[in-house]
Amino acid sequence: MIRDERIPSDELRRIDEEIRSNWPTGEGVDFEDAIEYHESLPDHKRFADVLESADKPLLQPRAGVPRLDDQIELLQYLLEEGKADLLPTTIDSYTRDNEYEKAQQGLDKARETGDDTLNGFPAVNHGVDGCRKLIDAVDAPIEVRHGTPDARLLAAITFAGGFQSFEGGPISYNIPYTKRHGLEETIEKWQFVDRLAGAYTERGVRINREPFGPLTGTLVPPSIAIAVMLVEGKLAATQGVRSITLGYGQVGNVVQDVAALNALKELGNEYLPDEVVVTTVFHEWMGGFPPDEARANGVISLGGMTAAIAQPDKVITKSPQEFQGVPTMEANSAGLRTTRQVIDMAIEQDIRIDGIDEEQDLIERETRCLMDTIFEHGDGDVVQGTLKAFDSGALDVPFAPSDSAKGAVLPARDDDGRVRIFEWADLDMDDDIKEIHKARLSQRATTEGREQSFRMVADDVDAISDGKLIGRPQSQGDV
Amino acid sequence: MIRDERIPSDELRRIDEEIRSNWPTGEGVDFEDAIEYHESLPDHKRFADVLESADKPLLQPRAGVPRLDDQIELLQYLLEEGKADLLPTTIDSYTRDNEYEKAQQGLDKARETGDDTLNGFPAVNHGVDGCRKLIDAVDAPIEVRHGTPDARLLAAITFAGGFQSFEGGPISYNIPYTKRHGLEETIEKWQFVDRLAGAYTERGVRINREPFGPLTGTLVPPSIAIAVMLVEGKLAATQGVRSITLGYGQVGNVVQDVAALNALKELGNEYLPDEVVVTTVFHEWMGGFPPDEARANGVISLGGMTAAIAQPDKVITKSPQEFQGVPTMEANSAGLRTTRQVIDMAIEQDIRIDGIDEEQDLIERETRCLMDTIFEHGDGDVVQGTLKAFDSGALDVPFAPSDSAKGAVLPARDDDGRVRIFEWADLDMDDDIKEIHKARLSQRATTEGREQSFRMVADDVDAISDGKLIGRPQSQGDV
Amino acid sequence: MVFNTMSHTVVLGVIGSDAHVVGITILEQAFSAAGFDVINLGVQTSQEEFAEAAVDHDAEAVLVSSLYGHAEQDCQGFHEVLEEAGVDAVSYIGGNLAVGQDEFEQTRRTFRELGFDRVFDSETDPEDAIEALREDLQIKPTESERATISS
Amino acid sequence: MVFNTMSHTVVLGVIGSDAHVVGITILEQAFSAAGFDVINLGVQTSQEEFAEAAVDHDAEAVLVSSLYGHAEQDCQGFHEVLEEAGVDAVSYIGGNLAVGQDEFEQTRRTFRELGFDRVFDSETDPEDAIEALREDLQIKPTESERATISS
Repeated sequence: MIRDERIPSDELRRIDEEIRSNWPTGEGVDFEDAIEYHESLPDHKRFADVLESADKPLLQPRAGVPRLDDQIELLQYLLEEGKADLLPTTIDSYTRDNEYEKAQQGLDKARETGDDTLNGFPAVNHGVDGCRKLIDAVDAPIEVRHGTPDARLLAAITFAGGFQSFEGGPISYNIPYTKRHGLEETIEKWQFVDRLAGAYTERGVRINREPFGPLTGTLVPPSIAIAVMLVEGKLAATQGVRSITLGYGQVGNVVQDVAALNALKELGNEYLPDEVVVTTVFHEWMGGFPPDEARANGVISLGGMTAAIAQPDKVITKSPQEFQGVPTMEANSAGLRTTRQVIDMAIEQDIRIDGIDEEQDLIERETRCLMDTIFEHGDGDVVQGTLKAFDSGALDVPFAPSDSAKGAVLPARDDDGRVRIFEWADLDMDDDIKEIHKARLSQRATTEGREQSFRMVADDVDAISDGKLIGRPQSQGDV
Repeated sequence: MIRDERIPSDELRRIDEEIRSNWPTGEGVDFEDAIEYHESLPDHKRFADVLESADKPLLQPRAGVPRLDDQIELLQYLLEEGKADLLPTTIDSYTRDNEYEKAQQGLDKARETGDDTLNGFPAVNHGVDGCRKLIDAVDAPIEVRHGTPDARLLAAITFAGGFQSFEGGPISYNIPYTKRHGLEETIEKWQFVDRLAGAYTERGVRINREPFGPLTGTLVPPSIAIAVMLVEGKLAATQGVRSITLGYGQVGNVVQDVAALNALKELGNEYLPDEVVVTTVFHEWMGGFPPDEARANGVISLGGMTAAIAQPDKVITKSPQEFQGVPTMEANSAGLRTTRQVIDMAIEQDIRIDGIDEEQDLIERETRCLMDTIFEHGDGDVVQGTLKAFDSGALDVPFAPSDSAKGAVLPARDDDGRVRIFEWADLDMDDDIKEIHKARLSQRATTEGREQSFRMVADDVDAISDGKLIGRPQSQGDV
Repeated sequence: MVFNTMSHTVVLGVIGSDAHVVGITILEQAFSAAGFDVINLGVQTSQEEFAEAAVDHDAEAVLVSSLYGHAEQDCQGFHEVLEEAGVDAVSYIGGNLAVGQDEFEQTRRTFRELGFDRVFDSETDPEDAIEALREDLQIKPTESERATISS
Repeated sequence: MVFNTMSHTVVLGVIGSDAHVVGITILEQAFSAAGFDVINLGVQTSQEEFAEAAVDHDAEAVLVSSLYGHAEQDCQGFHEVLEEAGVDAVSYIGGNLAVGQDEFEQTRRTFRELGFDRVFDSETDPEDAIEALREDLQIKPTESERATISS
């Protein structure tokens, strides 16, 4: 029975060897050589150090293309023209599905024709040397971003390749991304990833790990996201990770977003072991964007404003072309610069908004309910607790495609635009908290002159792309 | 001696006839015919009614091109693509200087070659019929915006032409716009404009008047701007104007901007007669813009956020191409839509920021000092008081090109980015208020480890275009 | 909110390897609220799974969602699979059905030719799909239901 | 902040019908702080007004600002006007000196040919102009001033 326990060294080695035999480039991984390579990197490429020592939010975009030279060019552009502080390398979908053969075909085709047939950088196929060329060529820390349920080989190669930050986790890269990967399976596989990061950490190379906070990206109630972050943070810490960046995706209500980021930081420090350095990352709105760059810039700016007030350690920016999918590098840079301008104009201002403490308190109480139910379900073991709590529905994520979560919880905005829970299903929450949500949603229903119903949920899902925060009934709309 | 007294009817008629003989199109003005035309307009083209009955901030861009059909096309575009609520017609520089002959040459050339040799719409040359064609063709209320010290003929023609809103005032269209027009002269000329608007008002056609709030557009301390607004509002009210929109230009500090808009509304209602309907307009940042559309969008969005919190009746939007001068109509629309998205996402949120009441209180106290000194200088007469207070420097506007103001007052931002007064010169302000400013600026000096000096002023003037709110010394800048 | 006397079953799912779940969650809620029995197969559903579920639950309608732009290839041969399994149901498809900038009318034609009875774009309101299904299944709303619709 | 023993007078103004006042306000403050006697003529200053003020105040430098893009036409014949009035002073011009996207080096050449001793773009720091003027007038900073510069 899988538990929250550190993988023994010999077991780590056994899995590592097995994993590396899955694809030829796995042979290029040599741990001692990798430690030496990391030690050779200058201070300003050490991801954890740069992030943890920053005195204001660092900005990071999303970006990945198949060919090495294109990826270098793209990242250099985002650094120079976008003034990014931290850079990403987003991995392609085939690699996320461990389809290295298909990724290879796509990469070969991209090299031959120049067309990008892959939607990201196939780091496994590029191998350790390819990764190091990227790290060498780009003058900033780079994180691996993906969405891979079984990221063991990807981790082995990118860690050896010089990357010092790795996004994802067993819940956050399972529940929102895939239907059929069992949670037990992904937890086991991510224990290896974290254990490998821990092995580097033991040798002084602190690999930063970043659970994916936005989850399904659509109106996720803050306490659910934070509970998942705390679980993944604890699992990583158990395996020896010492630099953990907990994530949270903007819901668009400034008070709730600032409160949630405060709660994330607070609870992260409380629930994770003292030896872990906890940082936070704020994702600009992950839901549907307006099909209009001008209005998209408004959405991005509201994210920048929120970041200026909450001051997370990192902000993942969006581009004005979000609606149409992968942005041009110009649009990607524009998203960075718009965010930067808003943050830099607002961050020195003393903006203290009423009601943040109360909202933070509510979020913390809710999160504690969820953490308590996890511990209870697992008799103190977080892994078993998580598995059983998701199984019973006591822990749930709205709009989860995965069979591992019930996905029966439904959120809706209240009259102030804060995300509340409309359908609780089996989520294990104290009754007095449920009453608070009910009262807030009832207030909205009164304002709108309609019953609380799934229509509110549907209207809220589309609201921001339609230009509003709250999905009010049409009859109440503009003239 | 000119005083704050209503121009008698016969005097109004005499000036009106004299003025209308200045240029051939003046003959086309017939008051009774004009009243009839205004009465024929549908409700949704009645500027004052639309503005005063709105339940959230209405958006208005800036726009003016020389030819009538181009101006119609431009305004229709801004209405349809930009979703503007209210529209402008910006007048060209020759007309502002009463050089109708030169404006005619420019208009003729524009008609012949298609090139825009004028920087706006020469409404006097288009005459009453041209104006009415514009009003008829565009399905929203339209305001005349200009910058004309002697706007008497422009007012006579545009009022008869169907415009129901007219920007400007004797101080706000003198001090920031021209060097040599005496204040006494512009007050006299604007008394006629207001009296003419009052004559329409008496007949049920409420012409909305809008003093130009941003003044010199560069770090104007709120109380100075508000005092000028109150003076111009009072002068207009004396002449019979009953719909007055007081203006304020964003300084970029959210607390100070919200406080200033609150104070403007509060004091406007207090100082102006009860029979006047007072509304407010918020101008997005009027200072230097970043030479980068992405960063400009950040500046615009901060304006939208401020408007969502303060909820003025109207917002004058900027475009991302502000840096390069006159924007394309696409960029102009983009500025509208970015602002709209931010306002619509934020306006339903309950965002109450600490310290707004205190700042508002300070602004109101400062404004009262200035109003008191005006009344004292004029022995109760606002016109004489304004003339003498500007003359003595007891009332002053920073960076004023006009010889009518000393322009000796200098502003600088405090450590929180609020605009304070660094050099008081002869401004008549209570000592305890001066002490507050001094203390706040001293706090900034300490933070920056430098003396209070004009360097702060210079650094602040460039700060927003350089990407920050406060002009910190370079050594404290980013890496 | 019940109407008529007998219940009608619809099978709902996202076809292919598409993992967009929000749309069908909303659809599930909407069809349930409108009185249908909804079998939600979730995301990443194969043609065979649709057919199997339609047979098992004796469904009167198969509602296919696709948002990632590969609907056309995912639906090749789908109606043959349904037919072989003996499914006799109305079939709808909706979502972002083409990657490019094709006119929607052309997209509709393509999917009608593939065998779908109705084709919806991603802007379609759930109520419109419900309305269409009632028409196709000749379900008459009850008085109370009619009141709700007109409100 | 005093340096040397004698004072030096500069005449400052915005030429033509340009009404941009912020730049010269800052310049006035900067030159005053650096110990110069500044005669600020303000905006919309004619060539003749510059010449007259330079003669009246026995100015050693005439500093012309222009930000609205018409500097070249506003400055045609300016140095002839100065000469006729008997002005013997260093002349600088700075600001947005050309409307288009000309290379600044070309703009500099144009204004050098018109007779200006130095030409600055709008990004120039006031300190640089002061530094240049000290060099041209052969003014040596005092010890205390030198300390300030290096700080």
